[in-house]
Formats: sequence, structure tokens, C-alpha cells
Amino acid sequence: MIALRVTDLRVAYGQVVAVHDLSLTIEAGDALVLLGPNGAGKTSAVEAIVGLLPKRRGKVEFFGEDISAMNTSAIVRKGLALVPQWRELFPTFSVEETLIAATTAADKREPKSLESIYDLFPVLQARRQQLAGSLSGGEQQMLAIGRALVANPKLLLLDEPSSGLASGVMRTLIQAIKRIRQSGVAILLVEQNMEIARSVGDRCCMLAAGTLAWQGPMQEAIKHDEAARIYFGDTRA
Amino acid sequence: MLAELGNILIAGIKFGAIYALAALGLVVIHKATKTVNFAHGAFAMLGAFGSFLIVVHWQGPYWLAYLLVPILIGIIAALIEFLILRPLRRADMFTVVIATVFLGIALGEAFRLIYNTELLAVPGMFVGAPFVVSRVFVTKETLWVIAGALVTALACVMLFHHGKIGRGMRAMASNVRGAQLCGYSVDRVYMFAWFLGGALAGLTGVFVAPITGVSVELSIAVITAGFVAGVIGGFDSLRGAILGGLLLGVVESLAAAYVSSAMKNCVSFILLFFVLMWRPEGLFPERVARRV
Amino acid sequence: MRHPSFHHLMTFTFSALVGFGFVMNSPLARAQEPGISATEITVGAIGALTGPLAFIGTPGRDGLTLAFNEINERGGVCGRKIRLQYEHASSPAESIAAVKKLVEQDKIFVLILASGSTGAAAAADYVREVGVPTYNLYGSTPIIRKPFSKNVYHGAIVPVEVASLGLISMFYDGGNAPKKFGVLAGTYAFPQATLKAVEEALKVKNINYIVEQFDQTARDYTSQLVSFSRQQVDAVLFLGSFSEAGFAIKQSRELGMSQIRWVLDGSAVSRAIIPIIGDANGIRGYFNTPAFPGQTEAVREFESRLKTLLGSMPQGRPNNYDIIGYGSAYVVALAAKSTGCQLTRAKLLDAWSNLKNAGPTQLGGLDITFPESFTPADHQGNYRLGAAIVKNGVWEVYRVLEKP
Amino acid sequence: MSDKRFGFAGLGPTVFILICLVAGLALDSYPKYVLAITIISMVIGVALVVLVGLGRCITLASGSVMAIGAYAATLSMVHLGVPYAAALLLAILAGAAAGWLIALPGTRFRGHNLAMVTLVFQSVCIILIREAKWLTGGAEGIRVPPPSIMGWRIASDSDFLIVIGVLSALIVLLMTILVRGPFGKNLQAAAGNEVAAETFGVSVPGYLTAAFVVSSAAIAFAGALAAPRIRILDPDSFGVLPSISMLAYPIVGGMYSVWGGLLGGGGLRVLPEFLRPVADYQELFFAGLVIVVVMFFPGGLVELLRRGSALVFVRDAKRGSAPIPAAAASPIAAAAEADASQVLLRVEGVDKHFDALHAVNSANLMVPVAGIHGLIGPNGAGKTSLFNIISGFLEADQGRIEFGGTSLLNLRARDRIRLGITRTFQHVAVFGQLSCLDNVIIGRGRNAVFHSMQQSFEYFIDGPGAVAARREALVALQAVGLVDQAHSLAAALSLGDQRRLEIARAIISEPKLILLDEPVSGVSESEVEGLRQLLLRINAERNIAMLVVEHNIPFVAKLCRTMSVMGAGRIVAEGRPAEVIAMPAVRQLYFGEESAA
Repeated sequence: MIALRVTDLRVAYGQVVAVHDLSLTIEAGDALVLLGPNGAGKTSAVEAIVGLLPKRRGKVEFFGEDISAMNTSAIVRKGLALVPQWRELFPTFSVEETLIAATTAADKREPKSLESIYDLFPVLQARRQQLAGSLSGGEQQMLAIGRALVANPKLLLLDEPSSGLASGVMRTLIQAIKRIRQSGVAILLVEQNMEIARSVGDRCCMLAAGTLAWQGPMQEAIKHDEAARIYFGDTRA
Repeated sequence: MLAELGNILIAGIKFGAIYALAALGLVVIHKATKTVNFAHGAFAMLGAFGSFLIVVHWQGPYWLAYLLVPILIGIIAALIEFLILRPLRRADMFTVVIATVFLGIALGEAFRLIYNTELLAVPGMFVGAPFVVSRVFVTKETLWVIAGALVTALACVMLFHHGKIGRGMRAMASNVRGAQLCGYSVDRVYMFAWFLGGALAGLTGVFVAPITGVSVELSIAVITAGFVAGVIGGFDSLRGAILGGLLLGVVESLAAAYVSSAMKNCVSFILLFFVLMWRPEGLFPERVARRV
Repeated sequence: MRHPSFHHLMTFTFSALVGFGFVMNSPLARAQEPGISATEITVGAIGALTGPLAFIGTPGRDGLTLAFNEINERGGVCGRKIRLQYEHASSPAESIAAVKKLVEQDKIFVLILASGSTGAAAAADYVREVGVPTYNLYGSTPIIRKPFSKNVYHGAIVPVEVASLGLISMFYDGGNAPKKFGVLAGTYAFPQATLKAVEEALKVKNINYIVEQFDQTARDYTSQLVSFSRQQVDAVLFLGSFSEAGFAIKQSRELGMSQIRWVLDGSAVSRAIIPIIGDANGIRGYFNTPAFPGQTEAVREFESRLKTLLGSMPQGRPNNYDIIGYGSAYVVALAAKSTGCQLTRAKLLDAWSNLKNAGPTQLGGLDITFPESFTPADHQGNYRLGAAIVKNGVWEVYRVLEKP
Repeated sequence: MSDKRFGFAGLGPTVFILICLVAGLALDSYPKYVLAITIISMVIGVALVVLVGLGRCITLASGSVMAIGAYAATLSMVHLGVPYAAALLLAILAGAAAGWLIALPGTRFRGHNLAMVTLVFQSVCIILIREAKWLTGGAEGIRVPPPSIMGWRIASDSDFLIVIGVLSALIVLLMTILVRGPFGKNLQAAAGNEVAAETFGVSVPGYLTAAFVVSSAAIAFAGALAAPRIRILDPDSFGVLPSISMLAYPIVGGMYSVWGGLLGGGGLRVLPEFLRPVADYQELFFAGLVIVVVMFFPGGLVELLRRGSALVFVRDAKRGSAPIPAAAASPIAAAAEADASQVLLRVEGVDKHFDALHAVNSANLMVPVAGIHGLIGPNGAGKTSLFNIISGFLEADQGRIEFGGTSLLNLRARDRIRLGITRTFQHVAVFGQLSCLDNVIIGRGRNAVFHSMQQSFEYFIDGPGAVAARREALVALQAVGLVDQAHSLAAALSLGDQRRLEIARAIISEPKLILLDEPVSGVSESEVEGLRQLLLRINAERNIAMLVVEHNIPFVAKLCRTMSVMGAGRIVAEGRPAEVIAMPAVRQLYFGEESAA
């Protein structure tokens, strides 16, 4: 069963083309990593998939349903959640209220209980009444993930969850992401950080300058030093 | 002297409660949609007109006006959001301000054309002798306006801060992208915010109709007072709008009594000016969490 | 400009637009007396149809229209129908434009000013130079009346010096003797003009008084009323519109100041004040005509005719502007007729300056205004006012205030 | 593009008013009168183009400013017996003072708050006029005495038309000169992109204040011209509603050109005369018109006519495009090694905290004279913060930044251009409403308000200074290969070309250092190499040093001679590109710990 199929996706801001005709698929329950240097168009791609950015062309199907023309709230309600790069939390909301707000996205599906989120991130339970704006960076990231999970999604898009986090927190996050995956949720992880990418993903797509530069199993990517070539170019010349 | 002060304060609070309601509608729309609705006064005028139609023209019961008018004006506001503001969503603030300013003028003129008269009088909901407490006079009407307007305003704050639909608006106000990711639709939330703002304006109109009558000038009076009250309170704070409205009403009353009756408007503008210059975030801004 | 072609087009288009409009509108000069043809007499009028002063201009237009229709149905004047050309004008600048259009382009025979004080003042200034016979219906400020001009006439609205004396006298009706006067005046044009005259009159009479003011369309009078209360004022003269008066009186009741005798300026005497106040009995004010709407058979008939003309009757109408408009139309028609149908402006001015007791009744109209008389030295047609009082929830004129 | 300008274009609006005046003299008295007040509205329209269109400031105070002019002139004539000509001058001064007063708080706000601040001014002004009865006659109004100039008594409609027409033409000429010259361009730049404007020495508050002063002076002048024509002044004629109507002038006419103001002011003033048969509906019609224009024709009538004229007349776009002889196109690939001993920019121990986040942690950096230095690092490494500290948009908590021996700390962004530092922006910050040529001219610096006003006259007569500026700009445009686009609007260029335009704007002032903020972000693959060549050539030919922040590492590696890598606020590596990239620490930064092994 294919969870997400993206065909010839193009994203542009005015004249700036950020994503050139990208195609990729994710099987249900699978974990795919989208790698690439800064500015490669990874964030633009995932934001276009969930409708936060307009698509110039291309098609996005979610479990066989064409969601290309839907707006973000409708897409999210279908069960496709995004944890955005800048977290996009509501600073004046408490942790609990943030999670309650996100149950809207469950729509007609059963939302997850807040307990299950607190089970995944016990620290959030301790901070239940605290305002989201006053949390530490790592806690904010956990809250952002929790917020996406409450809606009980079938596919979770994670956009650079590691950015700006200390390594200790990162390990907690990796564990959590693994658990989420084990519960049957498909994952699309956008990362620059190879360490996280490797511990979460099976397959890997590399983007460079908005186009798909390479794809294959995660292990191959590291072995063949593909990443280095894409990141740093051919510097030997 | 004390009784005199008491009478002045009560009048100030009565008008302040109305200002608070007007400011609240403006702030709700601004908070959720980042648009300042300069046509808000015209909405209130239409609300007062609706109340005239129901109570005077069709001789209907007063509670019907309180029930129907907010819904109707809310629907009109939502329609205007759909027809005019939605196409301008990507336009800059400048364009939107101009569009709503002239929308207000257009609505006022349309009313004038329909009902060519200086003023339509609407009777109060209550009649009867005022209560007197040591030479301070309070009518039932005044009590009703103060209590009614403040209770509705507080109810609205509660809805905004604790209700499900209010949560959507607050989420949208806080972070548009985040709110969408929580499943809130921009179109729906914006339309609802305009509905709620419009309904508050309509309600302002119903409350104010017996106090001021229905006239085109009402529209300018409401938008000016509402805006000044909003800025004084902190334009993004609902509680601030209520406090700002009350403060404005009281300050205006005191100034008219103890400074000069001809300078009443001057005083409120000077207050606005000082707030804008020295505390642009308002006197009662929403508490803001650090570290975002 | 970026492209020369565009620049030329622009110049061309706009010049064409301006030129075309004016050329099309400017008729060839006629040898005949302006505004007079074999079948028609053209009367021009200005007044506000939109904006804050529309409540004066619109009834003015309706009253004039009703009267001229009646006159025309009876065959007109001097075998000619009267045609009313009514132009919108509010500010001084607009008033001058409208009057110039009427005088110079439409070649009207007579001009009627149905606008507020400042608009009428600016227009009057101009017509003094041109010499077109002009009839000022509603402007009360001295700035219109001075200097005297032989082609400008004033109708039902009496000069402020006269009105102020009438107003003050009403406080003493029924053996009343006020202890302390308060004057509550709007900060805008006509209340200020009246205020000046009232203060002079009060000073002459050596009456102790205090003045409080309010902004146009003010709705909260608490502070002014509290000040009156503090000074133990028992008589308040109100200078402003009916809506302002209504809310001021309503609030005075709410503040327990029920002993005050209120006397209102003519512009505040309106039916529409009753629903604002509720129980308005005992409130006095002057009215510019001998009977209040509803008071006599003639006024009731007027009301029904006006309703037929308009389709429905807006709240608060007919008001004094409707009635004055109606009566003034008859005065103009009579002035034309009394030239012996030698319809020239010079003859008209002569005849008008000698009109006696002119009013609707002389031409078969309804008897609802004070008859107006003019002399070559005094162009104020009417000095009388109706002292009115609210009884059983309706206004009625209880005596006529004669010229002091 | 030729060096020749279209000579009389700037005189168009003035000539147009004079044509109206002459044509009007043949008309009747009524159209003469209407024409006179229409011309006055045109002046107001033009004045509001400066403030509303170019400065993007909303004002609801136009009525009071007009009143200030009208009353200043009238009162000085009535009470002081000042002659009319002097009274007109007084009105201008009073208007300018009013504009300055509004600008004091006004430049701090935009949008609805500015609308409110101007409304406060409007209301308080009218209340004061009304209350000062002894001076102004109060609400009843004051009669304006018939004016005379040098013994000539202005009385007839023709007299008025001549006086109003000629003086209006004059003031419109002045305004046209300012709008079309550097003053107008800089004002548009300041309103369009504050950050970019400040970078090139255009003081945003300064220009907005000037816009308020200039437009208020003109509106007050219009009020003084109108006063004797409307005979009676009263405060209500200058209330809020007239102010709102005046705001509609530039919007309906077109906000960005003098023609727009003329057309909007004139059209909206003359339209009621044509709408007389439906006078009851005219206000509704106007309000509806404005809403329709903002929703569907944001360019106003001018834009509509321009499109119309484009259909009627064939555009001769290629007119006079004689390019400057091509310079020797010889990109020097193997650039001379910079003399590393000569340090141009030195950053030492710079620290920056945002609350708990240590964004920049005692960073050191050095750019040699005529060198090219790159700064890379993963997201959130602190590059942008460091870059903004160097460019003056962010204050450092600690540390030293020296440029050629001068400390850059405490120096405003707009003052750095004088030392020879310019920059480009990550999100291209060209002034879209201006032509490429004008964009580049702003890059010359020397953009102080008064200087640009003087320059506007120079440009109008196409004096030597203007010719020189244009030539310099064309040379810079040629250097980046955009000379053919010199007269296109910057907004119409492709992104790659906008980047080139930014570079042209950055090099025209012959700086010693350009700060390049992600110069190829979003640029298509095919244009990247071209930009690299361009930068190398500029560096070689003009000896301009460059500091480049960029995500595209292959690009930086090929462009720079040295580079620094940032991670978590620190500089983790430094050296030649190939060496730096090979460092394990750098690999670790990008790929995590294990890959470093």
C-alpha cells in the first residue's frame, strides 16, 4: 500500500524555483529520509505536500486519494501530519491546550489520548500547564511532535527535528521517532544530520538544488559518499 | 460633590461599556485575521438600524432584536469578508485599511439613502423612575446597558479563551501555519472571526440604539471610540479592549465635567496620542511568553 | 512619462473630457429674460442631498416640489408652469459651484437657497454681485443678512436677534420666573450664531446665566447637566438639533433634574424628539410656522399630500423644513404673479419688495405658514414665531410670538 | 539604452494645467469656477501622491492641513493686513510646519495606527479652529477678503482662474521635479524596502518626514489658493469626511505618478458636476468606486489608460538602445593572490545572545584587501547573525569589528556605505517600483534628504551631475550585463537578473568590500555559474573584497580563496576551501559524529 505518492512536484516563490519536478513514494509504515544541503528545497517540498506552499505543478496522492488541490487543514484532517522546521507552536497556549487544539485535525478519526503523548514524552506531562513559549528548545520540539501525533496520523512528516538541539535531547527524539514508527505510522524525515537520518530511515532520497540527485537504501548513501559529493561538490578539481 | 462625581462616573461607565463592546469586536477581528475593520462603526450602525426595524417598525419584542440583529450583522460581516477581504488577503495592510474605510462610508451612505432622516429614535428596553442612592441616579436602562454589555463582553472573552471555536481563532492569531497544521482552516476561521466581530458590532448597535438613536454619525462615533479604546487597551488583547473602553468612557466624562465640555473629544484623542507614543502596545497588553 | 505616446494620450483625453463636458453644457446665450420661456418659469434651488446636512436639503426639496406641483396643476403662474431645478450642494465651495451653474448655465429666473448656514452664506455672497433674485429659506446666521442687498430675501426663519428674544420670553409663560438660566449650545455653526444673539439679549436683560457646550451629534450630556445642577439652574435654553436636545433632556430626567423648564431652538422642535424622551410633556420651543404638523386641518392635509408625493413618510417628518419649503414656493410664485406678469428680474425685485401677506392661501394652497411681507428696506418676510409646547405627547403651538 | 532622456516629459503635468487654464479662459463663468477648484484638487492629488503613493503613508489629516493653509492665509490678511502673495507664502510655511508636526509621531507608525495618528491631528486641529472664535470666527465661518497681488485686484472668474492656474502649475512643476528626481526615487525606495534603503544611506524616517512636509506644504498652499475662491471658510468644510475623500484622489487616479494625482484629484472633483442628475447617490458611488479600484485596478486610472494606450499606440520599446561599447570581457580566472598581510575587515571575539541561545560565540574572521572570503555552516550555525552584526543590522554583545582600522561598532547601517561597505540581500531587495537605472543610482550613496532635493532640480534640467550619475550607473549595469534592461522596472527582471542588479547597485559606489548574503539562493542552476564568473571578474577588475555567506558550498568553494565554517555559533574551521572541506570537523558538523571516522 503506497501511503504517499508525489509526482513531478514543482514549487516556486515568484521566479525562484525551489523544487524541480520531484517524484517520490512512501509505502505505508515505511520510513524515508530526505537528505540534502541547506537550500536544496527539502522544506519547500514537504510544505508543498501538506499545502502550506502552493504547488506550481505536480500531483500528490495520499493513500490513493488526490490531495493536490486541498488546503492544509483538509490535508491534515486526512491523516497527514507535519512537524514543521520552526515548530510553529502557539506561545500563549499551555502544553495541554496545544494538544487539545490539535485534536481538531483528527476530524472524523479517533484522536489519540493525551496520555499516549505524555507516555511518549513524560516531560510534557510535567509541563502540562506551562506555556509553550516558555519551554526549552527540546521540549518545544517534543510538543510539536506530540501536537502532530494527537491527530492520529497515518503519515508523519518531520522537518529537521534536530535543528538547534543538544545531542542528549536528540537521542530522546530518535527513540521517540522509532517508537512512533513501530506503532505503524509511516515517516518522512527531512534531515541534514546523517546520524539521525541513519538511525531512523531505511531509504533515502537526496535533494540538491531542488532536484532529486540520488535515491536508494540508507546504507548505500553513506558507503558511496554520495552525501559528501552533493554537499561539498567536487572539490578536488 | 460626591454625588456629582458618582453621576459622572456612572455615565462614563455606561458609555465605556459600549466602547468596550465596540472595541472588542474590532480586536477579535484584528487578532484572528490581522485586519483592522474600519467599517466596524458602520456594522454597529446597521445593528442599531436593525433594532429600530424590529422594535419600532415591526413593533416586535426587544429580546428578538438582541437575538436576531447580532446574527444578521454577523452574517453580513462574514459575507463582506468573503467578497472583499478574501480577495485582498495577499494585499498589504495599506490597501486593506483603505478598502474598509471606504466600505464603512458606502454602508453609511446606503443607509442614508434608504432612510433619509437625521435620526431614528429607538425607545429603551426599560422605562421607569431611576434608583436613587444618596443623590446618585441610576436608571434600569443604564444598569441594563452596563451589565448587559459587560457580561456579553466577558462571555465573549471566555468563548475566545476557553471555547473550542475561540481556540481556533487564538491559534490562528498566534501562528497561522501552526493552526492550519492543527486542522483549522484559514477560510473558516477568518469567516467566523468576521462573523463574531460583526455580531459584536451588531450587539453594540442594539445596546447603543436607545442611547444615541440611529444615524449615520453613529458609525463614525463607534469606530472612533472603539479604535481609541482598543489602542489604549492594547490592540491584541480582549481584556485590554474592555478595560480600555471603560477607561476611555470615564476619562471622557471626567474631562467634560472638570476640564471643558467643548474639549471632550480632544481629551480622548490626547489620551490616544500619549498611549501611542509611550506605550504603543497599550496599557493592558496580553501577557506574552518569552522565548519563542 | 515613460512613453511619449502615453503622455500625449493623457493630455488629449483629459482636455477632451474637460472641454467636452463644459461645451456641451453651455447653451448659447439667449436674448430673453433668463429662466422665462413662453411656457415655463425656471426656479433654481440648492441644498444638501447627501452628507450630514441632507436632513435640511431633502425636506426643502420635497416641500418646494409639492407646492410647485400644486401651482402647476392649477395652471401655473402667468400662464407658465414653474420648473424646479434643484442642485445638491453642501460646503461653501459646492454651493458656489451649484449656484453658478444654476445662474449662468441653467439661466434660472429665481434662486432659492435651501442649504445650511455656511453654504448659503457663501452662495449669498456671490449672488449679491450677480443680482439674481434670491430667497434664503433656512440660513439664520447674520453673515447671510449683512450687508443688506436688494436682491436677497429671507423667509420664514427669523433673524437670530428676534428668535433669541422669543426664546427667552417663553421661559416666563404661565407666570413662571426662572431663578437661573443655563444655555446648552452646540459648537457648530447655527447654534453658535444663535448663542451670540442669546448672550447679548441675556446681558441686556441683566439675567444671570451660564453656558455649556457640546459637539455636534453628542450623545452624553452628563457633565453639562451636572454643571447646571451644581449651579442650581432651573431653566435651560437648548441650541442644537432635535436629536441632541432629545438625548440631553432624557439624560436630565435620568439625573433627577425634572424641575428644569426646557425651551428649544426651532431646529430642535420636531416630532422625532418625542420618542427619544418618552414623556416630553411641558417642553417648549419655537416653531417657524403657526401650527405644528397634526395640529390643524390644513397641516394634516399637507401631511397627507406630502406622503402621497414621497410614497412613505420618513420618521420625524414633516418637519419645519418641509413646511417652510412649501410656503416659500408660494411666496416665489406670488412675487412672480404680482409683477403683472411682466416677467423680468427687475420687475420681480420691485414686486417682491412690496409683497404683503404672501403665502399659500393667496394662490389656493394650504394655510400652514406665516404670511410674509416685505418692504424695499426690509427683506425679512417673517418676524413671527409659533411658541410651541408638548401636550399629551404632541407638539402644539400655543401662542404666536410677534415681532418684538 | 541611450544616454538621452525624453526631454519634456517632466513638464507634462504642468503644461496640462496651463492648457486647462488657457482653454478655461474661453469658457463661461461656472465652468471657470469649477475648473479653478478642480485645479486645486489636482494639486492636492499630486501632493498626496508624494505621501500616499511614494511614501505609502495613510493620512486622514489632509482636510486639516488644507484648513491650516486656508486659515493661515486668510487670517494673516484679515488680522495683519498681509498682502496675498505673502499670505500664500505663510500658508506654505504653516503647512510645512504642520507636516513636520504630523511626521513626529507619524513616521513611527504604518497602516491603521498611522491612520489614527493623522485622525487625531485632524480632529484636534478642527476643534482648535472652532474654539478660537476670536481669531477664526469659529464654526460660523469667516469671510475671505478679495485678494490682490501687486495692486491687481483679483475679482473676476478669469482672474481667479489665471492666479490659481499659474500658481498651481508652478507648485505642480516643483512637485514633479521632486517626484521624478532622486527625492521621489529615494522616497519610493525608503517606503518599498526599509532595510535596503538604509543600507544605501537613504534614511527612512528622514524621507518620510520630508514626504509629510512637502505634501502638507503643497496641500496648505492649495487651501490658501482656494480660500478666496470659496469666499467663506468654516471648520466643517475641512472635516474628516473631506479628508477621506481626498485620500481617494491618489488611489483612484494612480498612486505612483504625478499624472495619477492630477487625474484622481481633477476627476473626482469634476465628476460630481456630471453626476448632478443623480446627486443623491454620488457619495455611495465614490465609495464604491474606491473599493472597486483597490480590488481590481490597484494602479488606478493611470494604469488603466496606460494599458489602453499600449493597445492603441505601438510601443517603440527599442528606441535609442545604443549600448555603451563593450568593455574587454576578460574574466580573470586565476586571480592574483591577495596580499594577506593587508587586512581589510577584522572581526574579533564577537558574541551575541538571544535570550538563552548563544547565537555567536566569540567569532573571529578576517577578510583581506581585495580578497574573497566565504562563510558556511549548517542551519542555525549563527552565520546570519554574524553577517547581520557585520552589516550593522544587529548589535553585538561583545567584540570588535574593524574596517580598514576604523571600528564599525556603533555605526548605523546607512553610514557604512560612506566607509566603502555595501551589501546584497538573501531575499533580493531591489526597489521593484524603480527602473534598474534608478536602482543603481541609489547605490551611489549621497542620499541625504536635502541633497536629493537639490539633485532633483539638477536631474530635471539634466545637468552634468545627472548625466554623470546616469553614465556611472550604465557602466555598472554594463559590468553586470544588464545595460539593455536599464529602463525596465526592477520588479520585472528574472531572479538571476535581480541578483545582478543588486551587485551593480553594490559596486557603483566603488566600495572596498561587498557583503554578499546568499547571492545564489534560489537562482537556477544555469545562472549560478554566470554569477560566479561575474563576481570573480568584479573582484579582479575593481579590487573589491567580498564576504560571502552561502549555503551552496560547491559555489562558495569555487568562488572564494579562503573560507570559515561555523557551527553552533563558533568558527570551527578556517582556510582554503579544499582544505576546509576535507577537515573531519567540518564533515562531522554536516553529517554527524560517526561519519567523521
